[in-house]
Amino acid sequence: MSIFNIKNLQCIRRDNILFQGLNFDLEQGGLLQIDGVNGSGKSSLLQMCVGLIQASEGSINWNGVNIKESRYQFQSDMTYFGHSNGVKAELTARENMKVMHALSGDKSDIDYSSILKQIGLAGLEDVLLSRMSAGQKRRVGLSRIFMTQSKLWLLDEPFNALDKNGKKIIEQLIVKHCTAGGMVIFATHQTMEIDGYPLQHIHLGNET
Amino acid sequence: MSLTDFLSMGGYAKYIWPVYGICAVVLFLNIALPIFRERKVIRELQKRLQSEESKT
Amino acid sequence: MSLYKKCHRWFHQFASPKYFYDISHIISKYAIVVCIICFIAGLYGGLILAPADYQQGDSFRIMYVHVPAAWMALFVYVVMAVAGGIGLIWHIKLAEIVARNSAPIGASFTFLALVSGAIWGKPMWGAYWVWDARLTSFLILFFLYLGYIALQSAFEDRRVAARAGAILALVGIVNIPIIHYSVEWWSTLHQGSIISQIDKPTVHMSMLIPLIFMVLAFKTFYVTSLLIRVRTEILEYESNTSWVKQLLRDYKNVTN
Amino acid sequence: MNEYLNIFFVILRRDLTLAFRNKSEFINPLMFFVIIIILFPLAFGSDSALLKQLTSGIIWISALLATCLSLEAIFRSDFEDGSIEQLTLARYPLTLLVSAKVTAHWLTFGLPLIIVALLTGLVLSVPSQTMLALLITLLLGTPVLSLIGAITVALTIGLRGGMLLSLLILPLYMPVLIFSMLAVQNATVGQSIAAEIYFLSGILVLAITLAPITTAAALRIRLS
Repeated sequence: MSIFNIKNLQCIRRDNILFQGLNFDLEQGGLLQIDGVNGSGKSSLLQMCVGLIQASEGSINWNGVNIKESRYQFQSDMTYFGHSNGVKAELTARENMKVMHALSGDKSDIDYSSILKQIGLAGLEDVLLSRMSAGQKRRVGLSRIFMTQSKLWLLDEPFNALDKNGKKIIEQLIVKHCTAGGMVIFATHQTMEIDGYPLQHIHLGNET
Repeated sequence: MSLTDFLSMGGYAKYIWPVYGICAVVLFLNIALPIFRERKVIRELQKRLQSEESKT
Repeated sequence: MSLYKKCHRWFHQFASPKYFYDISHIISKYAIVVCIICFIAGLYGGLILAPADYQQGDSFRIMYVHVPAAWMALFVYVVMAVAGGIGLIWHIKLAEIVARNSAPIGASFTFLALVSGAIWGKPMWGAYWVWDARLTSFLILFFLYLGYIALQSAFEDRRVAARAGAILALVGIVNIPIIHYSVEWWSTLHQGSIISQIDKPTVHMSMLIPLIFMVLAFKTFYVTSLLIRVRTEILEYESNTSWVKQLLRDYKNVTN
Repeated sequence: MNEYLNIFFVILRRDLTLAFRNKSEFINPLMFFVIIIILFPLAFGSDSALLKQLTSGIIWISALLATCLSLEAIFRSDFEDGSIEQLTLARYPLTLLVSAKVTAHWLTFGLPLIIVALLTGLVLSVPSQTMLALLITLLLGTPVLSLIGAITVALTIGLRGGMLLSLLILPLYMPVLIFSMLAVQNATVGQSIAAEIYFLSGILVLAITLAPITTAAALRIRLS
């Protein structure tokens, strides 16, 4: 019985059917890429997997239980990173990370400077995000994945606004998380260099 | 009860009949508008159906 | 099959748009007939048979529009909140459609209650708008309806609009008794309670029967108007299903 | 248990620092409040007896309108930068996070509003027992305004239709206004205001228990 399972999912946005009859199972260490042209429903599928949007048909199950029934159990096992970074521009990087860390419920204390160093923002702990570039803000937003123990990561276009080495850092992180038994679902149209790690695919949109 | 007595409504005619008039208008609107809208929607759907069928 | 399972199945079967679409034709036929009969009986009884009130003379006959309209205004809001709640919890599309389409009818009943109440006030208290407790509560209820309708039209996606409307209607239902009681409290303090005694006519039996007919007429009218709107919306919703397409084709031979 | 308290205060502290960081969002409603009050003497003539009688009413209505304007700030910035999604998807119940945000809104808007209202009351020479009633009713009333306002803001955030929020919210504010004004008028003539205060606290307790849950549900619907 798979850990994360999508059963016969259908999505209707503004009265037109984006996709239907979607079935997928993700096991321990699974890495899933959702690709498709803009407007093909990539983000909608991710938001459904997370429970933000109600699926008109079909169900999404975590450890065999529909996520609607066990909402908070599911939410404590997953981290979502959407189009918008989910960080406050008026707060400094450290304050933002403190809030993210508290929200993730992870008990261990975290060295923020080392995380910032890992994502290439060394020394920017006390800089207001309003003074940072879009790419830097995106990295601060992405730093939430360093601070959670959650098993499942759902990333919506994690690479946009990131430069080449930013993308490399995130790719390594994803591979490290998957080899350690975690699971990652991400939506992107860019190609991934993950040197041979088994990558599963879902393609949305009718032009295959 | 002659007609004029009935219409005068014991001197309150100018209050009672406007109320019943407005009531009639409101009720009529609540029937007429939905029926027009239903016909319009059916006509639109039929047009769309015809265009779909003519395409396939 | 246990009783629970039977009515569960019936509930979901009843909630399927196609089943409801066919049933609604039958219901609205009966409703129209009952509505017309009650209207005729109510009007005849109320305007002709009922004796003039010893205190208000004939002006009390406005009651035959005011009281049913006011009752229906509250009744429709409760239906809206309950249907919205069902749509919210069990995601039944039909309940959402019923809730959304009841709002305009409820709003027009409230408007009718306000206008008839105001006009009724003129002969009795000498002024059209006399901040009477009940009329003020209905004025606020009218704004609750307008808020609901405005909220519905602000969303593009209908399903989300229906669920947002359901929340607003439920918040409204909790607030209606509070609003009503606070307005009563407010008006008794300001005008003293003498006024509200007069306008309750001592309802004599021959006056009461037409009133019941009128309330029944308004209720069946609500059902007919609602069913027309619900049918239209079901057609729009299910426009790409096969049974609607078939229906449209049959309909075609009828009209042209 | 302290895990939940801890997250409550983290969100509260975050919102308070945010409020102090951009002061304009925090000062504008207060300025708006004072401007409305200034309009009335201009309209009725400064020393008329009528104005004396209306002052506390003017203060309360201006407080209500100022709160109406300030409500948007609870969720708008979170909605724009996407942190509302993070709050909805956190492991903690959304009701708790929403009540933290509403408390932060009351602390940044409600409290200063009460202080400024009392100052204007003093300036406009409102008698002392009316001031007391004004203070009590504002203390009980403004949290209700924030709590019920949060529900409507959660429903209408980001929707087109500008005045939608006020159209939805003002009918729900009327009981609070009615009971506060009755209490203030009773106080001016020296009668006891216990009845109205009981009622206001009843409404406050109802709002505290029901409003956060409804706001959480409204947010989930708005995000879907």
